[in-house]
Amino acid sequence: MTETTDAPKDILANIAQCVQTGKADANMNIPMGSKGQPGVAEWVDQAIAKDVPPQTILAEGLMAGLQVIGKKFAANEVFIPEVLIAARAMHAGMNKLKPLFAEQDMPSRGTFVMGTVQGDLHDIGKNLVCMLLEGAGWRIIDVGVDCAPEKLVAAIKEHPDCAVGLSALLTTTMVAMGKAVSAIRESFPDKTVIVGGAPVTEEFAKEIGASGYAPDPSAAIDLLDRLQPAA
Amino acid sequence: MTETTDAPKDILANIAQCVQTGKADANMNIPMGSKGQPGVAEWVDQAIAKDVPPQTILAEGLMAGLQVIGKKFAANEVFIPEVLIAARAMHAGMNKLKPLFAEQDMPSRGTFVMGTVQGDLHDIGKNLVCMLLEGAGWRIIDVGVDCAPEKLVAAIKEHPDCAVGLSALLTTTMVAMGKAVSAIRESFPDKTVIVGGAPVTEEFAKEIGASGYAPDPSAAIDLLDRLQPAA
Amino acid sequence: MAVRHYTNLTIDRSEDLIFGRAPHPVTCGHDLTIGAGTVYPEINFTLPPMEVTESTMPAVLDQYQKIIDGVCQRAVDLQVPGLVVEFELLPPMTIEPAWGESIVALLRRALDGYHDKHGLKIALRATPTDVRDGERPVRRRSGRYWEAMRDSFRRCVSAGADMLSIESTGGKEASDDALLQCDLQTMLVALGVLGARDMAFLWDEIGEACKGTQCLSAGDTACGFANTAMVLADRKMIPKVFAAVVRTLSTVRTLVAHEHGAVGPTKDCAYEGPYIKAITGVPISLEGKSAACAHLSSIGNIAAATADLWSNESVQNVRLLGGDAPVVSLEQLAYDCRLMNIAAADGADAARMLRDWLVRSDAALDPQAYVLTPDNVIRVARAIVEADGAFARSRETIAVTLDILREGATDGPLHLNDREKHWLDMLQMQLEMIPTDEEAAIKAACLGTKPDLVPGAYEIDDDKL
Amino acid sequence: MAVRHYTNLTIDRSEDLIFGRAPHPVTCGHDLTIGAGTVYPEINFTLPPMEVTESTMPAVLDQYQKIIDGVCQRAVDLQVPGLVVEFELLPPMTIEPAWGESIVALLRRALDGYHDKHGLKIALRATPTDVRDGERPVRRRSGRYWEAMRDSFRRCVSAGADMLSIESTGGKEASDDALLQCDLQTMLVALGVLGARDMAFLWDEIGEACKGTQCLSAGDTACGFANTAMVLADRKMIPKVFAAVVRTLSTVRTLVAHEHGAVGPTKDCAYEGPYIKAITGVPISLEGKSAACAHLSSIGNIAAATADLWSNESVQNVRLLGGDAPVVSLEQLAYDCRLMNIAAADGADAARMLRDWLVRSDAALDPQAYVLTPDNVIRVARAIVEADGAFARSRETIAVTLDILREGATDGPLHLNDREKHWLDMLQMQLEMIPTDEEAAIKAACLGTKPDLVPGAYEIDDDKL
Ligand code: B12
Ligand code: B12
Repeated sequence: MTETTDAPKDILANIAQCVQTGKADANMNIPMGSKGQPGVAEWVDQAIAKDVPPQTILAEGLMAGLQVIGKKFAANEVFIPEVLIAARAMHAGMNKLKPLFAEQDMPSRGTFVMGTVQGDLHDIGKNLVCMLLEGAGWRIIDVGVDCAPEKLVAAIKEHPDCAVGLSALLTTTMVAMGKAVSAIRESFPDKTVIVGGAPVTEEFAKEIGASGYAPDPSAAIDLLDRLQPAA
Repeated sequence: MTETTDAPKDILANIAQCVQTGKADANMNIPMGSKGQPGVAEWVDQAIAKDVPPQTILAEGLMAGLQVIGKKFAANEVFIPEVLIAARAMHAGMNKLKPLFAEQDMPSRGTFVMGTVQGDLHDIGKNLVCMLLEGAGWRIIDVGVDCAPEKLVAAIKEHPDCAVGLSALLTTTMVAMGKAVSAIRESFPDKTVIVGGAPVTEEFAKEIGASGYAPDPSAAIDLLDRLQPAA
Repeated sequence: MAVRHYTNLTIDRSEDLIFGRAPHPVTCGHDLTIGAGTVYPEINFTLPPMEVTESTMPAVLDQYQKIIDGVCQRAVDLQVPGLVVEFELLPPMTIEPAWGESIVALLRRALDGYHDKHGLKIALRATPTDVRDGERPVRRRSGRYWEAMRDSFRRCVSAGADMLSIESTGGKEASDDALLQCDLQTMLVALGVLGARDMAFLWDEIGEACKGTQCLSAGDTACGFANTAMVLADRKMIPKVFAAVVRTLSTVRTLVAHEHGAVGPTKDCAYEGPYIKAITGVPISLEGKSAACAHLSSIGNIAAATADLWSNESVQNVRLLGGDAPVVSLEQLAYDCRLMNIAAADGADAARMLRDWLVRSDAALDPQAYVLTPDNVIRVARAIVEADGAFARSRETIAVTLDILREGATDGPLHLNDREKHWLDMLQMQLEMIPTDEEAAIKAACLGTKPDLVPGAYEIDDDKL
Repeated sequence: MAVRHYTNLTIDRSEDLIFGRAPHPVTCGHDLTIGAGTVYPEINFTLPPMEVTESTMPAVLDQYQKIIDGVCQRAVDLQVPGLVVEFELLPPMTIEPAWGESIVALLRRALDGYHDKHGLKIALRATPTDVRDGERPVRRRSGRYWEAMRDSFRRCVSAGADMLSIESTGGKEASDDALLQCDLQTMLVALGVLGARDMAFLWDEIGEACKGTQCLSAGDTACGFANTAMVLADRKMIPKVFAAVVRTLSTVRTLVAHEHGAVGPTKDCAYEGPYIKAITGVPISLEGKSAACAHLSSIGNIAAATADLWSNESVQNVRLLGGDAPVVSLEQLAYDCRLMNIAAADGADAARMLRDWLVRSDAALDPQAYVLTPDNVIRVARAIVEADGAFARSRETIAVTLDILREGATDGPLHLNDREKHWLDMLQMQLEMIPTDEEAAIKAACLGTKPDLVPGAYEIDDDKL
């Protein structure tokens, strides 16, 4: 862990570091033997006390930490449970920040509506994509599995500026994916709709009129950056 | 070999039989030891002498014989060389009949224009299809390998009532097959165009707007009977 | 239905655990005896991208007709000594049981034809889908999805299936998250409590459907648990040591099918099959390198070491340069089987030599392979039969598996990198924290936080959560 | 270039003809030594349905990039001891040599990267297409297609290929029809005269292109002849005994590459490889069951018996359930190789035991397999080296092959049905009618009736036709 000083820069670094190790708060004994030492929650409190703007804490502390983990995951240097623990630690910090953002939502990279298509119950892949997109700053609206096109369209209506992700794992639900894209395009012709899942390919994505395909979460992050650049 | 009588019925049966064994004429020693015995040529002469109409000799003698072989080939009961020999024997008979059909062409089931698509030099499959379609009564116009769309269109212009067959063996020339179909459709929107070759599938045929797909020559014969029934 | 308790191993010497031979062979279909000395291919296939609806059913049937003709013709050409065909229903074919039934009937006719014409020894396995989680929370023992499954069992049998199998998912409401978190405690409860209880219920029903028919109550697989773990480990998302533990642990659950009457052959994707074979003596189906079309794995050869049927798991009907993918798969399986059978024809020692090469080629490279060596299979299987009840067995299985892995990595040939070793320690710690008492373990697994779980579906009172 | 004449066998005992070991190993690429005891996978792949044109080249490159990354990553994951990657150019990539070159360069970079990062032992084979029959009649030694080929050889080498191969087709102008007619006389002339003469010309050129570079002049294959026969026989279109004779006969032609400097490894689809190995001692690449994706065959196991590289021939880049097809193939090859290498690790006797199982599993079931047993390989190879010149060798090869088949079917284990036996007799009769004098045989083959054949391309005077 970074040397503890009071400089806001160092506090932010400590937040990022604690997110990475998954140390949510002082009570936690992860990493082993760290019980009693400050975690994400405590460092965020300190940052707030030092008047570090909440946007900065979010971006340069919490998100920065999770992004390091996301990159390590993409490089096969950490496992999912380690990402999950980091995500949980990040949430501990987010909970502290929420009140400071007053009424309006937490600032985010954008809203991402994600679901597994109709007839398909596979969701492990979808959930991973959601988790890592969240780490990249996206606000996630997970509409679950077995999503009829109407359900997707309804969710998009609620979040008109969103980007959309669809997952399919069965050859026989790839057709449902095509139908979902068509249904979305009917109401939202220019919507960014990205697709994925084991049987899905770049060519198939083109065929059904999706905006893009990504083989894994980190490629999905890059793809969205290309298709719908941050404001 | 059938017992030799003079009844036209028996003569036709003998013609068919000799086509099957590949015995083109008396000179030939196939089957072994048959040298000196009458072959297709001699039996056709006899039939003509007995005033059997040439159409009947063609249909019930020569074609009937080759069709038996074609069916046996489809059922894996004879090999290609045996089909080739039969085809040669049939041609020996056809040569005798040709003068009798005066100016007009030999009667046929229809004209079939066949080629391997541009960029593709595989022709063994194509040739087999041609050979067995000929046995089924089609008049064959083989436009060869590496056929540019223009070449196909030109051949069709010469034989406006024809059906068309296209062959492709490479994944990278399947695209050329699609282009060939489009080019043909532009000039002849309703033309029967059937496709085949190892990488080609029913679905692909639909995708490129072909009239049908057949996996082998005998299926091709059936397919053409469905798509373009005999008058 | 009478429940059989296994307290001893049926195969207790690793020398006797070998491909092609099971103590309790089964006969089914057209003259096919499985486990009596010959390894047969088991061919599987599925649809290419297309919908399954009322209106596409003719096209669906057409697909299956073409697949089965291609596969059977190739089997005849290659002179296979026998063949098992598996038809794994897709969800809509189970939800509308008449659709699955019509496909079973089509396949049955084709198989009969090839048997009659060519004397092909052949049998048909039907595997309805566990669709109970189509509605959530998951009721498991009631509701329209469960009724559809029961109907599907009966229709598959009456349409001519020779073996009935399923990839059941009882306990999945708790396991999906647990897998991602590498949470051993919850995995134990998901498999050793929830899964085991659901299996008892389900396999009694399957036994009923098969009773008095030509159809064998065959076997299950913990695919939705252990193979999910395998795929995740293969993608480097979870540690391989964890996947190895989930694998052995899953044996306890799958064994329940056999306690409730299943006679084998087990399902191909059940890599817990070898343990089941050692315990029960039933013939097993397995898949490895020639199932790479369905999933990559690190047990491509070792999986064959004890197989009685050798499968490709599944391949969609797409055209490859050599032919349609199911035909290509059949050919690969046929040659794999030829090699095993010709070695076995040279006697038991020869067969064992080939087996040991299959084992040694993979065992040191991956913990999931290492737990499948015949010695380790016997050791795990013995720990299972020596414990009493699914919960205790599960705990013992984890303990012995961790021992095996640690010994293998310390004194043995098993290569583990530092991250894997770290996780081995983590898992040991987790094990030590799991209560030894079933009720306490259930409580500790926080099942109340699982939104899809209905405690009553697993005979758990709400106040025991 | 100096021509080497083989008058003795390099391997003259069938015991010594075995997978993984060649008397003259070669080293190339990144630390890869082939034939020195380890069998390595050789992975091949091709494009899915798509065009190759100027405007699609970026998409083509993208395909190859994704394929090579997937394949190499899996090779690392499976800890293969080494890997050969073959890039078989498609016709437009040879006709426009810069396109093929850019793909070789891309692959080279990828291979270097995986070697540097993971220590993967790896080498790249490039196989330009024989596009000379793009214009007909076929000039062979001049014209824009031949110039493109020469340019392609040089560009592939300079872009980083470690081995250069080709599937050359000299003689095909006569052989296509001869195959369908089962015309042995014309096949002999096509392979033993036309093919052999073209090979001498072509392999001198390839030797030139490799001289002084990192690139090995590797080897050729009679694919366009013998594998066409194999595919036709497999579809029951021509007799298998004829395909078996065409196979052994093709050895004489392919051997010419080695007389003109080729050092191996031979091309994967050259099932004449075992004979070449016995004669020359060069390492060979072969393909069998795990090449079913590219073509079905009746030699799925026996092909592995003597292989130094083990290949999938070719698979298009389509998505299967388990991953992209090239990755799936790589995995299958890797496990096949593991089994062979682990057996070999137990010593020569153990390796031979596995070899003999591979042999016996196929040998009796098909004449094309039967001619590949090590004993028969040595017998055929000996007949070849004992005769002088390609024409005489060809005649001897046919004679000894027919003897082998007849003896096998009469006193030996070979099963032939009546139609095959009938054709065996027909072939014997045909052989006896072939003139023993080369010029007479050429005349008798009626080459003048072959519309695409240019006699000068084969050093035949028009009046000798
Ligand atoms: C786990 C699993 C299950 C679990 C699912 C658990 C769950 N909660 O999701 C259970 C057991 C429930 C299950 C059920 C079934 N399954 Co299933 N299952 C699998 C398995 C083994 C792994 C899938 C997985 O989780 N992979 C790990 C994740 C991380 O990878 P992923 O999903 O590919 O996602 C990654 C990428 O694709 C991408 N991604 C995914 N979605 C998206 C979306 C976007 C927008 C983007 C950008 C990226 C992206 O990012 C993810 C992370 O890298 C696959 C095998 C395989 N080869 O895929 C079979 C498989 C998909 N299942 C199959 C089948 C047949 C079924 C069943 C019908 C029954 C059965 N016999 O198992 C039922 C169907 C249920 C239904 N109605 O959907 C077949 C499909 C065959 C076919 N015809 O297509 C497969 C291929 C197995 C096989 N080889 O036969 N299955
Ligand atoms: C023989 C052969 C050759 C011979 C061709 C000889 C000739 N005169 O045709 C030669 C050696 C010249 C050759 C060359 C090449 N070939 Co080639 N060849 C083959 C092989 C081994 C068999 C093809 C064959 O003749 N089959 C027998 C016939 C009877 O079957 P068929 O063609 O499928 O036809 C049947 C049906 O499909 C149907 N049918 C066919 N056409 C039609 C049309 C209609 C209308 C209908 C209804 C039915 C129909 O009926 C036929 C009879 O049943 C295939 C392997 C394979 N698995 O197919 C490779 C194969 C097609 N070739 C291949 C390749 C790569 C090539 C080459 C590029 C170089 C090379 N390395 O060999 C060049 C390309 C030349 C070019 N520009 O086209 C690859 C293709 C890969 C890809 N990307 O698609 C294959 C698949 C080999 C492989 N596994 O890698 N080849």
